[in-house]
Amino acid sequence: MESKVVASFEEAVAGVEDGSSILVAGFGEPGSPHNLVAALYEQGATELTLIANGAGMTRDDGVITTGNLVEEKRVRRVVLAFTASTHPSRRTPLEELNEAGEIEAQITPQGTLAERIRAGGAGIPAFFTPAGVGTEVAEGKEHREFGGRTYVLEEAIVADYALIRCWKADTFGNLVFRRSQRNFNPIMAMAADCTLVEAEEVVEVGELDPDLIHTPGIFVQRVVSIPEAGGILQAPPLAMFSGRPRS
Amino acid sequence: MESKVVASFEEAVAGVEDGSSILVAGFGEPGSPHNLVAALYEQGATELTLIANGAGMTRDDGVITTGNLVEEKRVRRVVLAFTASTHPSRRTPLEELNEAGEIEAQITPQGTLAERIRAGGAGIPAFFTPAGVGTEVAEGKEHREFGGRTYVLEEAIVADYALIRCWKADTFGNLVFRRSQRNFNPIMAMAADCTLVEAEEVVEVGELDPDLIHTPGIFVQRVVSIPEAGGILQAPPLAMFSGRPRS
Amino acid sequence: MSVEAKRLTRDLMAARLAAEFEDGWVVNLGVGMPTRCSDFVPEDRTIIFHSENGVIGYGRNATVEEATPYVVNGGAQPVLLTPFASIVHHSDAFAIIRRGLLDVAVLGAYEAAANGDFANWRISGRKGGGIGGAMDLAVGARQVFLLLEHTTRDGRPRLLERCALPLTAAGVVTLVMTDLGLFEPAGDSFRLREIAPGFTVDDVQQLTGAPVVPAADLSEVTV
Amino acid sequence: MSVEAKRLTRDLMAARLAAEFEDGWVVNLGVGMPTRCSDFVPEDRTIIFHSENGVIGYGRNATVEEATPYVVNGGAQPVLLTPFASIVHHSDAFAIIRRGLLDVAVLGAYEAAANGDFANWRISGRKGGGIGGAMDLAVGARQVFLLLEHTTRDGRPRLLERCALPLTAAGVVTLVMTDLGLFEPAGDSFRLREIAPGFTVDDVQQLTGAPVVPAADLSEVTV
Repeated sequence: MESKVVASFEEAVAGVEDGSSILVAGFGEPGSPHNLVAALYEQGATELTLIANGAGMTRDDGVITTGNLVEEKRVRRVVLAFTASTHPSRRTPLEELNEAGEIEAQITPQGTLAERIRAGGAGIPAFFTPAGVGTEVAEGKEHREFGGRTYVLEEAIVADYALIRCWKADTFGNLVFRRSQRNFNPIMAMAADCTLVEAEEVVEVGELDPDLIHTPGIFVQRVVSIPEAGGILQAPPLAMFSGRPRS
Repeated sequence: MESKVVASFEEAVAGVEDGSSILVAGFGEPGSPHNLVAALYEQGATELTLIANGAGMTRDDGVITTGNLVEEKRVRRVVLAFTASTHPSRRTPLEELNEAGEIEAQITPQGTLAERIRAGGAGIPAFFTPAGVGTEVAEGKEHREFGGRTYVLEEAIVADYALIRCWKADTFGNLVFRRSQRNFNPIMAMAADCTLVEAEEVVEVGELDPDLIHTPGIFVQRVVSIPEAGGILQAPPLAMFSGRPRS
Repeated sequence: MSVEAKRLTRDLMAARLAAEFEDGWVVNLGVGMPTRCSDFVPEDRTIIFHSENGVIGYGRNATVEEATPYVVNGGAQPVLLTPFASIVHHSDAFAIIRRGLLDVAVLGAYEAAANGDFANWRISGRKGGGIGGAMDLAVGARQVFLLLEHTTRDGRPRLLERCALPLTAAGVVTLVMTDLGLFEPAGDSFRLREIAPGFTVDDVQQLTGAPVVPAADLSEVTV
Repeated sequence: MSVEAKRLTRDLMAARLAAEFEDGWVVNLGVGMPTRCSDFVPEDRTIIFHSENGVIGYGRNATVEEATPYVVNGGAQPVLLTPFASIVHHSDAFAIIRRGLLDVAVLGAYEAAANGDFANWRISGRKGGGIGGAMDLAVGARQVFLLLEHTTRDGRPRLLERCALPLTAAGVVTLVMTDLGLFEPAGDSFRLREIAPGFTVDDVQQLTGAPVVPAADLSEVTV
């Protein structure tokens, strides 16, 4: 069987068309595919739809984020759990474009977002969930009672591409995530037609315990080894500590 | 934190009330909770609802199955992917009771069954699926088109108890399954109010890799060590080979 | 029908159908005859066998010595794992099916119809049945191949214009392998692509409940 | 208000709320002040901290030396794992929430209402917002505790009869910790259970947008 490993991040994102929909995994730093996002930024595709937890932030330490894609107006639509800062003093490029009506921003509760993606990856077109009932996000959606409780109908999300970061991958595309790295990665890998992976280490088939593999290789199309492709292994942490001095 | 380990299978099934709904995991031999099923058989609860892949077969090698519960009319309702034999020459107790109108037997496609259980475990009350559209099992159910394809609405399954078999458990109830043992076990563990586990080995907390745990302990109420409780570690295989002589 | 004509063996049928699998395909094999197919993959191809219980990437059936109680296929028979194997739970195994990742599902059947319908879950006159994963596989897989005996034990045809038994799925079957040949449902007839050695088209037609139309390049079944 | 009266520190607020957690509870801590609670669990109790990213069973916040890029809480801050920890993916993390396995979700808020409503996802006058996991947590957890400053930066009350901002969820809040005390939404008023040392009920009432009713056993906030 042919190996799914490609030599560079450029090669991994080659062919991403203008107008593509793209799932970008990660929650905070862990599991964020910084190298694939940077390669997509260089690649030039535009008119994108981004589906992620958030896509607001840009960084000043040289690390490219989806915020840069938004800032340069390469994104026409986002589906996120965070479309604006929760701090009054901060504003993101996304928020400014959204207020100017230059981007379509759909906000969705994070659990609903995760379940919509999981449903997309599972061939389930729609499901009922209790989250958001009685709030703005449920307005205009179908409501129904089950067992005396009210739920809202939400539709699945599928996408053309998923950008994934993992700990170990084999050449067949079987993936293992380490700790909090897992987050959205396995469900996004399921929901995309073409799943692109940056791996901290690539091993031969047979080296990963089948019981430990979090994402079967049949969901994966291309794999890049971060060290071999010369990528960023760990981005510098942002302000991640709670502020209490600890020692 | 208190250990969830109990000393015997009897103790594990103590308190199962008449009229309870019970998820029984397993697919073929792997992951089948033979010891808990036998203990439930001894325990005496009746008027049960059984949810499983199948519940038809009884065995003649002394191993108690859910078929024995059915045969002794302890079950008033089953939800299964197999309610009758697919071989004309075989007949099960379930089939005979079903034809006599003495049991309520709901048949559901296996993928729909798995997804209904997973939905129950995930707090999703209902979802649409393509399986069964245009067949008897979709009759009387709500149909709807998404993206030009027709789907049928299916409701979640939750239950009072789940009977689970695993490879390793820790005293907190974190579970690891080995190979095909996994099958229905993790989703059934999620969907029950009280999840009872027979483990081939019980270890201390901290001995299982958090990345390898298939079922978090928060889903588990009681754990029995099969060797310590003197249970059947492996039931004798039934006719499992394909019939082609191999050597 | 010549005196020496023998129907194809189960192994031959499985082997012929396995020869249809293309390199890299994801394939699910149903309970019964279909599970034999993983023993007959041509050596130049890698097939990713998927089973309902969550084993992705198993190989041939295990011998008695090789068998473990931990690795079984969708027919609950011991099989070997490939080096690229991974395991998921039952719900994710069917997620893979509905998501459309299976190139083919090979299923047994009681009846196959010329319009692509098939029936494999309820025996005539019985209450209840055994659906297993068939309905999910039938609507999820890109193609559905059937593997069944051409006639019932009492000689009635299983290949029909329309199914008499309750359907498993409508209009999904693309290839039918029986002990008399290889067929394609063609709407109102079955197109006969390959025929069991020693049988004539007329022999086959007499045992079939729908018109049989031989392909222009009709050949004998060989593996 | 006496000159020496000082509002409670963030650590004190977090510690007081953490003292409400009972042994064995499953607890989710929201972004911001709530994530501090895992640093203040009373020593005689084991709390199972759950986070949206799928970490089940983390402990206190990590020091700079202890931090790894692999283990973070729902606020993306480095934390330590407990020995009973396990990891699931995002969808299963929310399955746990909706399934009702959380004893409490501790959330930050812009506004808390006497009727148990709260608002924490959109700032007044802005388009868009940050829902995060709050709406799932608010409807899934058995109880919702809020941890917020009693007033805005410009001194307006955050505890109101009814929320002015778009709701995160209606009627779910059971306990509210502010830098002035510990409150229970009571329908049309807030029941004041504990008060920050040095403040009077009247002080608190003046900074609150709904009636404040002191509990019969009102005491000072202590940890």
